[in-house]
Amino acid sequence: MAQIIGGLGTSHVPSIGVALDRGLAGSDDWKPFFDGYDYPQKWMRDQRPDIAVVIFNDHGNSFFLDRVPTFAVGVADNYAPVDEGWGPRNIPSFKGAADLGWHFADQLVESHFDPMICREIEVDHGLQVPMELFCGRPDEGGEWPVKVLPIWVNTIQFPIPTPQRCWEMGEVLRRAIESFPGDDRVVIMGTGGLSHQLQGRRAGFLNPDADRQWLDTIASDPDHWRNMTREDYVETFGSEGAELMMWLVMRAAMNRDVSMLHKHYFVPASMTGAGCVVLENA
Amino acid sequence: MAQIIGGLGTSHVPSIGVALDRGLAGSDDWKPFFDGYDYPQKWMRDQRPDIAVVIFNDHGNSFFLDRVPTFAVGVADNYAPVDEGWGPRNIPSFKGAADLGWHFADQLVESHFDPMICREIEVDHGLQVPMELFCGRPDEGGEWPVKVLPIWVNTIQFPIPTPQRCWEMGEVLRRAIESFPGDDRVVIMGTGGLSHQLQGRRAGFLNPDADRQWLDTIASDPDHWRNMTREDYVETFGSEGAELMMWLVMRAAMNRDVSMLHKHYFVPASMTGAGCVVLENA
Amino acid sequence: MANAPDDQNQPGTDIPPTPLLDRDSNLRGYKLNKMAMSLGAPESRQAFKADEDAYLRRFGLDDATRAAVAARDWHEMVRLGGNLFFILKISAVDPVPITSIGAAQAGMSHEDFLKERLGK
Amino acid sequence: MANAPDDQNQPGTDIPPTPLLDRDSNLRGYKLNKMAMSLGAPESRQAFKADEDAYLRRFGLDDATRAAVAARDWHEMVRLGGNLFFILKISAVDPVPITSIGAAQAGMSHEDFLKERLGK
Ligand SMILES: [Fe+3]
Ligand SMILES: [Fe+3]
Repeated sequence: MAQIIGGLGTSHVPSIGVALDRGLAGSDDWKPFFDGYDYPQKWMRDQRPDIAVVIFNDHGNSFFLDRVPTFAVGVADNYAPVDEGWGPRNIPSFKGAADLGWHFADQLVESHFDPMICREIEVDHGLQVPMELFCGRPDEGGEWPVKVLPIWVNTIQFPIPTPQRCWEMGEVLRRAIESFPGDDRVVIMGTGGLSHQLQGRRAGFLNPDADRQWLDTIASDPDHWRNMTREDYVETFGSEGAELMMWLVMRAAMNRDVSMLHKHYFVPASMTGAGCVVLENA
Repeated sequence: MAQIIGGLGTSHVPSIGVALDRGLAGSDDWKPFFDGYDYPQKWMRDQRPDIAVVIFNDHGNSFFLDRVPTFAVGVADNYAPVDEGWGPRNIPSFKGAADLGWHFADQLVESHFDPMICREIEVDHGLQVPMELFCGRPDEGGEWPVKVLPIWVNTIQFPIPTPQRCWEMGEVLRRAIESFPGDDRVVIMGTGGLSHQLQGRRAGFLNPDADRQWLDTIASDPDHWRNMTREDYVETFGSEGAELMMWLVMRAAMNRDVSMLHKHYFVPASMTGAGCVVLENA
Repeated sequence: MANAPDDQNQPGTDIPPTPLLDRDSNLRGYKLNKMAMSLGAPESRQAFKADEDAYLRRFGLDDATRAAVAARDWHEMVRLGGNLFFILKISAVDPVPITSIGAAQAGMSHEDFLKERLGK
Repeated sequence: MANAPDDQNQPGTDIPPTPLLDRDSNLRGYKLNKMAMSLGAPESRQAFKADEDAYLRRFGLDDATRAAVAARDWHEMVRLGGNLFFILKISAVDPVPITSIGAAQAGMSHEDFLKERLGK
């Protein structure tokens, strides 16, 4: 059966992709941010996962407000980067782990989840940026080193799902991976956050203390975060920082006891608290 | 608070709409079928509901296989009849009960359901036909006598939801209606079935015995039907007859004890076992 | 789940007794179903009528599938992954009764199908 | 849930401290957001650039909303129900830093916003 080799958490701020596009990763402004991803990139090279499950939210790029799915699961063979208004980015498309996608969809529905199942869809920076941060950008003409299984969570239009529901989906994800025939090595990427708010008079809100507490305790005390309400997330991390609850899907798919191999924080990346963690089952 | 005044179950076979379009409702072939709807139409006129919640499946008209939602909830102000390939039908659009739709969506997500929320979408015969059967077709230039809250259930692409999950959604629907401010009178229409199969060597499969047992016991012994598997539904009612499980959403929203005021069966309507029930809380 | 046993299997046909729209037939019939779905728009129906083969090629249908559509071979279209709800839109272009399509699925004459399956 | 208290409220502005994309703002800003969403396609961006006002009218935007878009008034667009993820696509047509848009939301000068909110 397939095996979960680790859980990664990361921000997916679009400006990170822009900095990479413009070759600014080594600039004074950005270097301290990108340096924190050297370890996760080495970990990925050493661990050689076959599949990355990426939990993220669309940002009004693949879904419009006419039809908003609470959870969506990708079963496509291929996911092209979506044009977010700036034209196509010069990165390769993502090969889909379609078999695992269908298996997960089956498990979800049987477990009384109600996903939308997507066979033809593009992916925005919510998936692109974590892949670039953890895998590095492929050389011209190259490919990503892993297939992806995208899981979209609506964090934009209310009602957004509860942190508790995100956690429960992570439990099903674990069962799905561990019952998936073959010997694929699977890494789970929870993405989004950390604290930020883009609109309203509180725009520019950052909460570095809460961000640091999140990174310090997501491994050791996930229940603290699991038990918070959606309102708590908005208040603590800002309206867009509430995305952070998507890390719970990843955390719930891991063991109760995990080792935190790496932790990194940087503020502000654009208007956002940013960082990452690398977890392995203890 | 709003009030559930009754639950209706009915087939939604497209040929019923065609028969109405062609003025064949009084023909020898169709009259015995349509006669069974005299009582429900009178019941609707007497009961004067404000809102009809219509549970149905799309038949490859509003959703394609690129993105298949397990459950979808309408929050639109208006739903036009979709062109199913035969051109637009000469029936008025359906006014949406958008407030109740949002309230239900909120309750669903809070109750750990994961609906797609639809604000701009058309409706196929799965909603049109039940409305015509129960309300009669409005006069030229007229309007439907009730607003609608459409609930789409995927019964086409596997994995389809379990009968148990449909039941649970009905329980949330009840809570949503009974906590909805105002004094709207709400009727719930569970639609689909009865036995039919359109494809494969078993095409033309009908099961009048099972259909009659369904109509006889959906009021008195819903647990029998609630406890069946998806496989049981396909085997008993045919691959497309498995739609019948959508009646469970309606039945679960009613009291344990209900009175069956009316029951009607006719076979075959086109290639389908067809009929209806009228239930009130006892 | 697929393929409940069926005493009425016809020899020489390879549609399962109860085909379900699962992962495999989604994959197999995706282009055909997508072409058929497009016929919900009047402009597309016009384009289909004006030059059917060109229309089918635009959706990337292979030779076997184009031939099945051209012949209105409902049995073959389903065997190639078509789902009835989508391919019914092809039947709306030159109307044909759904019972004929059912008979083709069952591998029976229309008359036998009406009598034996629908009791008419 | 909406509108957590905020000590930094600016007088004279009527965007709530923490606007959420709920039923009301979905309704209020639907056409504006739909127009902005369309700018994900290069052809649409061209049409927008070629004749902006005609493009906005095509989406049925009212006078106030067209004026807010024309002025690139990010504060007013959000007040009218625009959601930042959508209206950012307008900012991609004539690029403007997201921090300027943030400053407009907060009702602050760009410099004050960078210093006071982002600590730069
Ligand atoms: Fe995000
Ligand atoms: Fe149906």
